[in-house]
Amino acid sequence: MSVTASFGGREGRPPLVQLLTPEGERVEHPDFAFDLDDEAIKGFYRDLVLTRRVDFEATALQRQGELGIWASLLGQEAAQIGSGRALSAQDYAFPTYREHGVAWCRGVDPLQLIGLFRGVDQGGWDPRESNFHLYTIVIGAQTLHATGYAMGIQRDGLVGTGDPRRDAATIVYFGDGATSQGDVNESFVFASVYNAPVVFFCQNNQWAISEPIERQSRIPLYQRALGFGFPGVRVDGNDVLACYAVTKAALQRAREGSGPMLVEAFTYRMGAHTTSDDPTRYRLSEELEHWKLKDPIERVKAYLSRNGIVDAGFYAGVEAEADELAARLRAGCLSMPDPDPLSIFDHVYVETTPQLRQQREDFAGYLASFEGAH
Amino acid sequence: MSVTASFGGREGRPPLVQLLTPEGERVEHPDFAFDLDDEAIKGFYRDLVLTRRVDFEATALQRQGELGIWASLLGQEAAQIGSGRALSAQDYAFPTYREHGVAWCRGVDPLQLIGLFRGVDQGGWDPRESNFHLYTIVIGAQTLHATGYAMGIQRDGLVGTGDPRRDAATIVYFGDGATSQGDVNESFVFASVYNAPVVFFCQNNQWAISEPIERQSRIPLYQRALGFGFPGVRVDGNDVLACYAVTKAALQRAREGSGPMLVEAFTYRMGAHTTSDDPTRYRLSEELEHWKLKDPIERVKAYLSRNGIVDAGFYAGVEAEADELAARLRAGCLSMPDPDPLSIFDHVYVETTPQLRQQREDFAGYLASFEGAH
Amino acid sequence: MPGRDDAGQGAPVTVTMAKAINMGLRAAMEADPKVLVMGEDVGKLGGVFRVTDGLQKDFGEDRVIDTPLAESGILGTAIGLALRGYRPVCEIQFDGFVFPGYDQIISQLAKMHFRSLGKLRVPVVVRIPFGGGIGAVEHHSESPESLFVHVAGLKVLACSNPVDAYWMIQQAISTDDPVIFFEPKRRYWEKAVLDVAAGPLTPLHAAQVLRSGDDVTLLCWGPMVKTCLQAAEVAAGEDRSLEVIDLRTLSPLDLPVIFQSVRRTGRAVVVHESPLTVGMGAEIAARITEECFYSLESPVLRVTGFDTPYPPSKIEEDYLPDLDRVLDAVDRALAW
Amino acid sequence: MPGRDDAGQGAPVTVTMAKAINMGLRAAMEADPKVLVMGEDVGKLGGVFRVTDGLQKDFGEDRVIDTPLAESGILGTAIGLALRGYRPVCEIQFDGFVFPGYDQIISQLAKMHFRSLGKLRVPVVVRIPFGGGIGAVEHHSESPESLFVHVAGLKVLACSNPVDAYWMIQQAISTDDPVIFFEPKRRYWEKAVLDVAAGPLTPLHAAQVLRSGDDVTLLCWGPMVKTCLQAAEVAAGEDRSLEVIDLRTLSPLDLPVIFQSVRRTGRAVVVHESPLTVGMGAEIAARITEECFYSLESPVLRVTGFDTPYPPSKIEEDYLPDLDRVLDAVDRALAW
Ligand SMILES: Cc1ncc(C[n+]2csc(CCOP(=O)(O)OP(=O)(O)O)c2C)c(N)n1
Ligand SMILES: Cc1ncc(C[n+]2csc(CCOP(=O)(O)OP(=O)(O)O)c2C)c(N)n1
Ligand SMILES: [Mg+2]
Ligand SMILES: [Mg+2]
Repeated sequence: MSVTASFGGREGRPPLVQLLTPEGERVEHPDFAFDLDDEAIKGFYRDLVLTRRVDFEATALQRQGELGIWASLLGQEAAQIGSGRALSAQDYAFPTYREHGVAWCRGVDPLQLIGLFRGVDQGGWDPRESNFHLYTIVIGAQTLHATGYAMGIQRDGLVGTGDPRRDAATIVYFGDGATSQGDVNESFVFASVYNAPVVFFCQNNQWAISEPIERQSRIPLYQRALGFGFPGVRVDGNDVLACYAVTKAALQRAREGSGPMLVEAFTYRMGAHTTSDDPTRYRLSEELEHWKLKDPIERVKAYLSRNGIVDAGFYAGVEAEADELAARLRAGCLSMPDPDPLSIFDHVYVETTPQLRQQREDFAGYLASFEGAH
Repeated sequence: MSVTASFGGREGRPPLVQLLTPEGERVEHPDFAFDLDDEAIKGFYRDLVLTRRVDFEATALQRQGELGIWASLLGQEAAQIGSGRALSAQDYAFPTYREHGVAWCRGVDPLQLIGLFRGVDQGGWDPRESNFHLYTIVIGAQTLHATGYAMGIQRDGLVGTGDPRRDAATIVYFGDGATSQGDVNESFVFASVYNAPVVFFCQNNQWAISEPIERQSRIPLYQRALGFGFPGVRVDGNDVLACYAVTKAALQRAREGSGPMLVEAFTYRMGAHTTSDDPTRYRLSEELEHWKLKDPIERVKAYLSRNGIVDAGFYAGVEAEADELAARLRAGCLSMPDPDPLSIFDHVYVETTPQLRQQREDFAGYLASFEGAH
Repeated sequence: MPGRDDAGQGAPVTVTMAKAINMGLRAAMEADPKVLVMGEDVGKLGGVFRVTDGLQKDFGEDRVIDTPLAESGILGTAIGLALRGYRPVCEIQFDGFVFPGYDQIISQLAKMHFRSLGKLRVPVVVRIPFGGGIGAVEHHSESPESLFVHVAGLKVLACSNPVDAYWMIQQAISTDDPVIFFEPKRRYWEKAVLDVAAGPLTPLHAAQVLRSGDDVTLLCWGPMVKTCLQAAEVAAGEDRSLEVIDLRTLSPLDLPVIFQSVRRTGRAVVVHESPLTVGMGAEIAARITEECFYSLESPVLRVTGFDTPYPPSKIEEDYLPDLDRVLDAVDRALAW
Repeated sequence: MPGRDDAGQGAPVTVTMAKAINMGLRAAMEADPKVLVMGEDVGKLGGVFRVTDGLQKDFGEDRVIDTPLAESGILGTAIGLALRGYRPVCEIQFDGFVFPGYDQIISQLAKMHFRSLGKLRVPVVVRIPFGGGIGAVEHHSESPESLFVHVAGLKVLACSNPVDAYWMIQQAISTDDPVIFFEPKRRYWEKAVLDVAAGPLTPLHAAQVLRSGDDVTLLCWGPMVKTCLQAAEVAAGEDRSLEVIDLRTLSPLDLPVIFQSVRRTGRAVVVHESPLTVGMGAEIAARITEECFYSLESPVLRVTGFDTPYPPSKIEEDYLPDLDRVLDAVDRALAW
């Protein structure tokens, strides 16, 4: 594979890496090939459908007042599953608040995500187990963490050893809006200067809440990388095969010691920014209709059906699995206990302070005083 | 003139705009022409020499304990005079702490600069009079101010009117190190998105204190602009003619409404970072020797002499003027009164607060109590 | 001056605080063409709290600016615009997102006037929805006021009700000093009758005694004002007379009003959401103690958020000072 | 453990504070290969104050990292390195330059452990040379400690002398919580005899009574410790017995030591360089008043920088609390 800055051709329409058309046809790309078989594509299909179902169920739970808020990934499933499945076990991923599909690939129980948005915790999974960091809400901040973590991998001697089970990289997710943040650009500087093994995975869903991409950049985002001296590539973010292939190549490149790369997954936020948002205030429904034709799941289904790879039973099986998952999540959500009020004082420090211990005691006493009153 | 992104050719050696060689020979460039006459070049020579003399005198004053610190511009005179002389009266310049040459072009009395480094104030000149902002010490912060100011010019309707006495732009100075700061990159985003009339003038003197340029970027800095969708150009920062021509073109472009441009003036910090610095700890003296051959003043002198434009009397005249200036600065510095201690409380607010008034009164009383004790 | 859509010409209207600030912004923009509104999503969306609703439609994209997603950029360009003679009002989307722009506030905005020996003015208003109580996720419920009050060169305000909010935002915009303007987000939807014809009743940097009392002085601002008024109401039923002062201005503090009250009551409780340590309560307590030492029957007590991050929303109510915790402190003060 | 060049194996040496911290860093790096040093100019130059002098030469560029000029980048990548198991010690070149990285400290570093329910640890040390008195230009003389103490999740230290500095930096590095480590830059060149064999005399989060006295307690840290000791010396000549406590740890505060002293003396003066309003003095005064209400003969007084930016260096001495202003406050406390 050759990944060079030449992907960043600046003339004409920005090149878009695509391996599966919206109609479900496989196409070739000179630089990126999909190296898995149809079994894998079936697996992707399952991932996509289950992820979307997680999203639907969580949205429903929010509507019913069970979650404070939910950030839907509707439309971005392919970008997340494709990139998520490209990761090796030893790679480490840094998400935003919307990477439910990547979480899925990393083995994080979706119930944990639901817990966060329900407000029982701020991230209940163990990032050290899943190699999937906690959600980061401050836009862009995690790009520096990913870069630093990648610098740590370098220092551990786990770049370019040639052993695919040892060489590691980080991947960091962020949105189109995030590219305007100082932190993201600083992470490009650090990653480039130190040649850190980090893949910058930007899901350009074309909106930052109500702001269209034009409010962040007047050129395609993947070209930002050129200004920092590393390659950028735009991939069809609704094409799970292309997202997989490009991310895998970028990770491989990073693990080998060739440094960072920016992957811009060109996609579309089909839903609202979050359940608190009302996109009718700022965008036309035609845009959504247009993007529905590019639905990331439909095209995989079309491929699988058209080529007779699966039968109706397969779809029914996945559907049943999705129903089961949704039911489990709903039940799990509804039975999720509220945290102990006194847990406010836990984990502020590794080693707590006398003052905090005192505050905890005082508050415990205060709470107890009400129990007497019952 | 055509200023396009094509200046940012990424292959091979970065192109360098040069109009006057180190040997003092005029050369042509396809895109940038020097449009002034030899009289102007004589003026530049005077500017260069006087600016350098300001710098020498200030350095001497610092050595003698009269200034707390001084940031020398030695070696960067051409970048500053060339760009400074390209400004129209209505343009507004935002400097770092090292732009003594630009200050000179804007009519700021060097004594004001000396006052700042002496510690009598934090900038005594009136930026509204000189259209030269106060020195900004926090690296990169001023790039956003310049962009905002340029957005103000847009809102004033003073871009693209076609009237050269009205159309205005801002220019903002920063160093190679500064390009790593989030603020600088955010200013690139804002300027690009709003197409603001701002020229980003980066003096790449190849060092950020002890850190060589490789610690900030692995590609030439002018290429950073490409990542943000506006042109960047590298100019020989020791060539006053080229700096003038390129800056003027960039400003003109901005004033016409064609948006921002990045000018990287490739130069060299011939002195220490500041008088507090000891460059022998981190760089080789050969490097300095090499750059002495490219001295920004020598080449203008060579041009003027070689072409018989001036005689010895001209040089003597400038020298005498420099002596006079140095003497005035020295005398001015030595006779500069310390500020009134109570001025600490002035100008914290436009409208002061009762608490601050009280603090002032208390402190006045406290100071007075000592007077009684004498 | 009055907002035109809803307020008509001076007829009193019932408005939420969000709407009142919206009307105040509109009035300021009508009164002075140099006033700009800028921030993330302030345009078509009208801000995530709809505080800038309709402004871009009426004043155009040049005056109501949807910015790139970069807080330092917003604040830094606002400074530049102010240097050019504009009066930018920046919206920070949530309290927790002001910190990427903190440097521009601390080192540039706050110091520009001082640095220039008074020659430059940067009349920028930074609007920050603050505080918890809306069940949000992390970073959406911070109370960082003391991080700004500590910084010389800034003026810091916190509104607590629609009427004040309407006037205070306009007064803030017409102030030549930079102003950090805190809006208690969980009170955005509280309503009051606003009579724009009545004019501002209170000068900008004045505290306001909202309820008189003799036993203990409650000092509060922003979201805690309602809480304290409720506490005073309950206390009244138990024959305790609490004085409630809405500080409104945190920098400068309106100390005379505070001192006068505490000299009379002999007891004070400061109530705020932000963590205890080096919070505003510390400053207010220290000032009162210095000034009213011999009047104090008990130390000034503080009812505050804990010295922890804001917890997940399911236990946020335990973190936030509420009526009971205020009354508990009142009891302690009286029993001292 | 001991620095090898100068300290030999345990022989007491006379060192400056800058050198002592250098030795402490070296000892920490020798003891634990995960310890990294990073920042602007920390490599060949050894930092602008030479605190990291020689470390890159001996530990290599991978462990002593000259970073791009970006504070948020330094702190953000340090967090990432810490997540990977490293223990980065970040140098912020001057106090005024920490603010571009403030967000990473406040919203990430301070909260990562809490957010993860204790699963993640980010043992990052942020070294900040702080305070005035070296005749520097703007932004080179800030005292922002209260802006960090207010933030839950951070531990905050300030050293005042070479011996403490040597041990405290090592203790800070071995702490699993993030630590903001303030170094009083104008004391970098003060000397003391350091006996590395003696071991740390004081636990990390403990204040230290440096001079006992009965009349007034002086509370101070960092650069003001020397000032207060001098004041106590002068006061002794006037038959006033001042107790001087070097707080050393600002978050958490070592309150028992403070209370014990003030209960005895009945009077306290807090001395710090940073502005008065919502400074550390406020918190300390509020705590003392709450805890020692009936022991206090006078309100806790505060001798601090003014509520202004640090002024130009020619009048900086007027801004900084000095011996006379401390004694003046002592007089006022005694005359209350
Ligand atoms: C520093 C910061 N500023 C503002 C916000 C509020 N906010 C949350 S999401 C968002 C838009 C993000 O857009 P983008 O980066 O494109 O990601 P997307 O939500 O589209 O996935 C904003 C402004 C934030 N979380 N952090
Ligand atoms: C935010 C910030 N961090 C650190 C510093 C300290 N500092 C002053 S100048 C300098 C190097 C600047 O290098 P460069 O941008 O190349 O400009 P030059 O001094 O070479 O002109 C540094 C690190 C600062 N002033 N501001
Ligand atoms: Mg987006
Ligand atoms: Mg430089």
